[in-house]
Amino acid sequence: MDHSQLPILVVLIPMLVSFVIPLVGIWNKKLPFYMATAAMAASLLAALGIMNQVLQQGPISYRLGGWAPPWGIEYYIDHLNAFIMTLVCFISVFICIYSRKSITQERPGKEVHFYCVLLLLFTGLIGMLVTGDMFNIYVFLEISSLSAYALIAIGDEKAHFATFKYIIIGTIGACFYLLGVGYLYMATGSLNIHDLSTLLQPLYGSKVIVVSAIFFIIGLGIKMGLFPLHTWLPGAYTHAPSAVSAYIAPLMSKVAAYVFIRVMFTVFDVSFSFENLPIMEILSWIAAVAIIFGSIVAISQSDIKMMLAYSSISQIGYIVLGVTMGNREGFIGSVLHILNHAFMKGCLFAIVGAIIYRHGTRAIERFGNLHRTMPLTSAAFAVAALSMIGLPPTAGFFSKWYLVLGAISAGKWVFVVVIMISSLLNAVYFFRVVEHVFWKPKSGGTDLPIERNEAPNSMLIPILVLAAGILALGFASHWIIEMVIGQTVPAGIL
Amino acid sequence: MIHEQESIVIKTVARLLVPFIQLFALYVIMHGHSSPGGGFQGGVILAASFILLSIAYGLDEVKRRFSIKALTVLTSAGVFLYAGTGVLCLLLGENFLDYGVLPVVEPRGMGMLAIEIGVGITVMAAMVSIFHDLLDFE
Amino acid sequence: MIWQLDLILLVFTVACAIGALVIKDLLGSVIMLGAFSLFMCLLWIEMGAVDVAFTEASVGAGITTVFFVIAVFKTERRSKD
Amino acid sequence: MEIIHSIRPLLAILVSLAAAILILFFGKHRNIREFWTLAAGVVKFGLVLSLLPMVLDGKAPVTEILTLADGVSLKLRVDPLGLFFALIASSLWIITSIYSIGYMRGLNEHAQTRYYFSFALCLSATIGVALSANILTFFIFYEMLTLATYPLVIHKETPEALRAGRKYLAYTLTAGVFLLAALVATYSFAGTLEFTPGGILAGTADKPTLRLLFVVFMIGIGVKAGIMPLHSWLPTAMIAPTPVSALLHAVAVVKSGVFGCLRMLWFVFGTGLLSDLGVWIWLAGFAAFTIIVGSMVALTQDNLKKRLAFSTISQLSYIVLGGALLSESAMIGSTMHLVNHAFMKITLFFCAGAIYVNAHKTKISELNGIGRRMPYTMAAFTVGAMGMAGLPPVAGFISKWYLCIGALQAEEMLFLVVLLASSVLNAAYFFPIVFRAFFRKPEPGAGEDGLPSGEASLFMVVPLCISAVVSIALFFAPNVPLHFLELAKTVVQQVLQGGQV
Amino acid sequence: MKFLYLALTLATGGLLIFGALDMPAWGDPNSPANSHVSPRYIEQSFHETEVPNMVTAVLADYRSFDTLGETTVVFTAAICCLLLLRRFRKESGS
Amino acid sequence: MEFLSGHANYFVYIMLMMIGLYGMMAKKNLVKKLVGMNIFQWSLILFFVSIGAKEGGTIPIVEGAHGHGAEIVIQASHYVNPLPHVLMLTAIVVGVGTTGVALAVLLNLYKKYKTLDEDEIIGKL
Repeated sequence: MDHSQLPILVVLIPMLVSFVIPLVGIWNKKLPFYMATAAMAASLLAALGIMNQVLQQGPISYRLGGWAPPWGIEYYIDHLNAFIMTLVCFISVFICIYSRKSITQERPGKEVHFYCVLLLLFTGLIGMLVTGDMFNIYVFLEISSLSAYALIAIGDEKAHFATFKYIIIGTIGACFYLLGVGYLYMATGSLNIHDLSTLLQPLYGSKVIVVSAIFFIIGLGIKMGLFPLHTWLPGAYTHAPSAVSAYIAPLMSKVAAYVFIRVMFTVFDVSFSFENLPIMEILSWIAAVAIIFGSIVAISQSDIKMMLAYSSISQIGYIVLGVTMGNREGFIGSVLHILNHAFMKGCLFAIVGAIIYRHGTRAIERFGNLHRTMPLTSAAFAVAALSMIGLPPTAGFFSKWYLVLGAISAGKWVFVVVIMISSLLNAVYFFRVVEHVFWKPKSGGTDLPIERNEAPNSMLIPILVLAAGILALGFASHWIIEMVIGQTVPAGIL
Repeated sequence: MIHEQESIVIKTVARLLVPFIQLFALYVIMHGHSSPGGGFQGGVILAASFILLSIAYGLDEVKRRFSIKALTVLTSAGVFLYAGTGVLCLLLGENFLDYGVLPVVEPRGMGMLAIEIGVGITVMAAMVSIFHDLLDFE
Repeated sequence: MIWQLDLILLVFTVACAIGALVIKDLLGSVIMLGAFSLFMCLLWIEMGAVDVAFTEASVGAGITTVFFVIAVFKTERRSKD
Repeated sequence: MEIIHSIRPLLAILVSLAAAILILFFGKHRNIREFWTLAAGVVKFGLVLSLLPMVLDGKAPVTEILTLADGVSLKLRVDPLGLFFALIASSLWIITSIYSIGYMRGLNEHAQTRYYFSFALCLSATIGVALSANILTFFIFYEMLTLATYPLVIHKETPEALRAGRKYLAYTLTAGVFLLAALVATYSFAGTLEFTPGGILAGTADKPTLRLLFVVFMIGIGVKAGIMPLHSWLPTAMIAPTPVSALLHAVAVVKSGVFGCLRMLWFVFGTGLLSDLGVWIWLAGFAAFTIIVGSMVALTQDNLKKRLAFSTISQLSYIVLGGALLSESAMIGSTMHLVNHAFMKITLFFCAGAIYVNAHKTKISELNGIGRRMPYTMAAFTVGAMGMAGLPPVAGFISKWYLCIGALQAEEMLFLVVLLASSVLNAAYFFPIVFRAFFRKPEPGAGEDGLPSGEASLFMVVPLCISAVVSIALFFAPNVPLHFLELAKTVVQQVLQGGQV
Repeated sequence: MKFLYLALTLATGGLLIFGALDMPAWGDPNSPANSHVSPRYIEQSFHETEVPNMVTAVLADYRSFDTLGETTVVFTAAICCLLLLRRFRKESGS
Repeated sequence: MEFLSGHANYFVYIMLMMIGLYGMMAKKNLVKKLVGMNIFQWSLILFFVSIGAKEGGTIPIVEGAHGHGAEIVIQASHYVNPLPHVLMLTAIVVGVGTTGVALAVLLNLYKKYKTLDEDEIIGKL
């Protein structure tokens, strides 16, 4: 196959396979899992090919239907989306492998359609990443949202209500995004991201543009789960099936964060985002509040999934804080944190899923003796928890390093303090769990059985791969920054 | 909710109407090029005809003629026809969905027709399927 | 474009929207939503968006209303607000 | 200094990491497991020792592992100060390992594999701390040390131990966060994090900012060094098994703290900048306060380990004080006290552990007459106590001598008074123990007399005798065993010359 | 609580009206939206695609990938409803 | 006044959007919430179609096209802008998809809690 067709293949393969899965599912219930994994793996290969091409030749443009950009839809891939796309594909493959046993146990009989919808979710995420067209992002946003709604709704007994809440809030978010697109279209007449960025230059004084920027921020803020707009997130992450939590938590908010970065730094340029309005200033304060809020609420949770969900809210705050600091270090920290957090949260939710699979509990108090029954899983948990706290040499340390560096370069000492406090709070709630997992004294009957009962290999291996990834990313972080992330920094940011 | 209707009038009228509705739907799909309409609208109208049948004759009757499996197959087949047209363009050496290379007369028009039919099939099957699912849920 | 017609349609659309939210009977509310959708559809025809209007008539006023009606029949008609 | 590339510093760290993995692997066979502990200790000591000639020749072996950020890499470099600390840690590890075997077997402790595993990790991190070439590498190993020590602190897994562990983590992790902030700020001011004799921060920012930075640094590093308002985790952590306390207090954790303190004072800020900013007096003041108050609190403690803990707090501040006084002799004294205190304190802790294993006594008031039953142990204890009080012929005298001369050189009579007063206090809280042990009769009643019939196992007695002997040897020939005095003088010259350039 | 919602609604409304102040007048043929990309669709689509209905031309050709996405949305909705509503034999058995 | 008449459609869409948004957030009945959601989405569509409207423009279908295509000269100002229509076709379909999934969730909720009132459901959680 010609290399120039890679950008479409990365979306097309999972899409086509997802169309076929219901047909195959009629006569074979086992095959869909393999098809889904294969499709994601193929996407991963394509994404790696794209990555390679981008690294060697710079950004790629692909014209769908052969029409020139402002008229037709264009796929535009530069370092930023190539990077996040590879990340999404990588995590997807492993979580997909992971999901098989878990979903068979939790929702027997629904595997066929589960994999179809999972693949559609994947398609939606990748579609949002590759495209260079504002409206196309909306379409794929809706594909991913719809499939996420369905996947969350098949969770535990409270999942339906959480999903309904998510549908209502998520629709508001998507509509606000579309409203922002509409305002931009009204002011410029174009939908193509790069066309827009040139057309918008003389228009920054217009109220229409200002309002559209605000709607983008609100809409994408909802989709990301940024602090005052996060209300859907804890319920959705907590009550979804464990495989779905492990898929959605690391990826969906990251892709929304990518769109946010794309809109604020490519569509609008840096001068608008930072100088015309105090938007970024306000956002960075919101992010700071989110960081503290998420951590504090996480401390008071007794359900581990709820705790991780609130921790996600605080970590989203990190990402937003980094990009809104307006300097190179902060931006790098943000993008690096997208990568690191995807690994950490994927690993943590996968571990929780494995615990639920074996012991059927997610109450932190009942984790006593876990290190005896599931030693490898517990070790992976320790690694991920250390990384969340930000201790070296795990990956989490390095994103924090760059974020602090960014805050210092921006002269914002308050944010240095915020990041410091938050890592302490992280330590508080993660060590609470670690203590239960490794050392809690026996307290009469509520502990788990002592005999070794590790999760099945198909779940354990993805967990270990992600945990190893956390360590490897720590050591490779400078290399990654030099190779890729350094190139993603928008031109206006010094 | 929907049981077999007692009224012979409704049954007869429905049976009379359905072919015309379906014919119109097909017209809408095929004539989307030169008049308002297209795959979506036609597909939805086609779905409406089956929904009318369900309302008049009861869900079970329709299911007997139009099984769930068939609906699944059609839902997939429609999108597959759409994407398949695009892939065909890929295989013929052009970009995805670039109909110019299709080996037929008026390639662009024909390509569009193919995808409109695909859209129509999917929309019809999907709507009927959602309708059945909602109705069947107990 | 006739502004009197335009105005009447706009007023009716808003009235239907408010009605759909205010009516306590859910079936009535859902039917009102269908009516809202039809007025929308007329508005769009008037703006020259025939395709959108066609789709709205079939999808919005048709299928969506059918879905809603099924849901209301399957659940309950009463509503407290 | 001539830089030569060498993989030996890295190997010195990896040896105990590898041992940790092997220990985990052979967890079921205790002889093999403990063999690995000892073997790694010996190999590590050999590796560190092999670096000594190079450093004495004025060469600096460097291992650059990988780049962590622009201009900062995971890098090890052996300079005299680092080697000094590495020598202490690696030599004491061997002794502690032997002692642990006796202690753990004597008490039949649970989870011994985890214990040895964490122990090996701890040592790996300590050597890393010693040999780091820049603050980031230092920080990484410093945090690793925190985590590796945590399982040791809560070894008993009782609610009390868990609470102590939580307190330990709360203090050290908070400190870590401060240190991280300070380190990032340093990076953004100076653009480098390399430890350089004479400092890297001079002239990079205005004075108030640098003063603030100094305070943040000292909070970050001062927790482990046990400087007074930040010390309270240390007595709490006494809940840990005694070899761990010995390790915590004499070798790894607190020494990393003071070692880090010296690093930051001399190699990041530099003597010139410190006297420019005038901040050294703050630190010296805190240290003096800690010396006096720590000794006074020690007087009131009845629990032997608690008394030793407060003694540690007070003694560590000698080192900090010497580092902060910035005069040549004070700096030599401070460096020498690193090693002297290590050997003396570990002797004392070993004795406390031996008493606990053999007699199950933890209170000082119960020790009447124990010296007659355990003469070697208590003799060693006496040696340690004399050293603490700064009496010849034990090594403590040398460092105190240099410190006093340094205080004179710096013309700070107040600190001289503090040092002398502290010696008196030290004598006041140690000698009653010796007195009780040898000259009081065991209290009557309670069955027999509650005292053991003889010494603890050889695994415990031999190490504590060795360390006591070394403490004395360091007095007579501070240069002979491992060239400690020579190294200390090199360090100080380097720092002072670097400061002048 | 209702007060909060009302305030949020009014705030959104205020924002929208604020944006509307700078909008081009309704039906203005020279507004940016009507003069940048769309003229090419209107003027060229018939020549380029031989389809008289411009909406179809844009829908099915220029922006056909959007339409594929949209069809995928319908497909997704169908499968999602299936996943949520349909009972499967195994599940009822257990 | 001229401004008002020129922007009347925009104000109506703003009003509808506020109605929909309020319904979505403040109504306690879940069906009502979905009704609000639909009003919200359709008001957005109204906004988009309004962008494309053109004074004096006709529906975007080429007149007299059959048979002799190539000679026809088409003036952009004669036809309304087709692009928003295309986008909104997509949006309508997305809307019906969302509604379908939402109703599916709603039926599941009713089955479990036997009520559609948000507060009662929260009380029963």
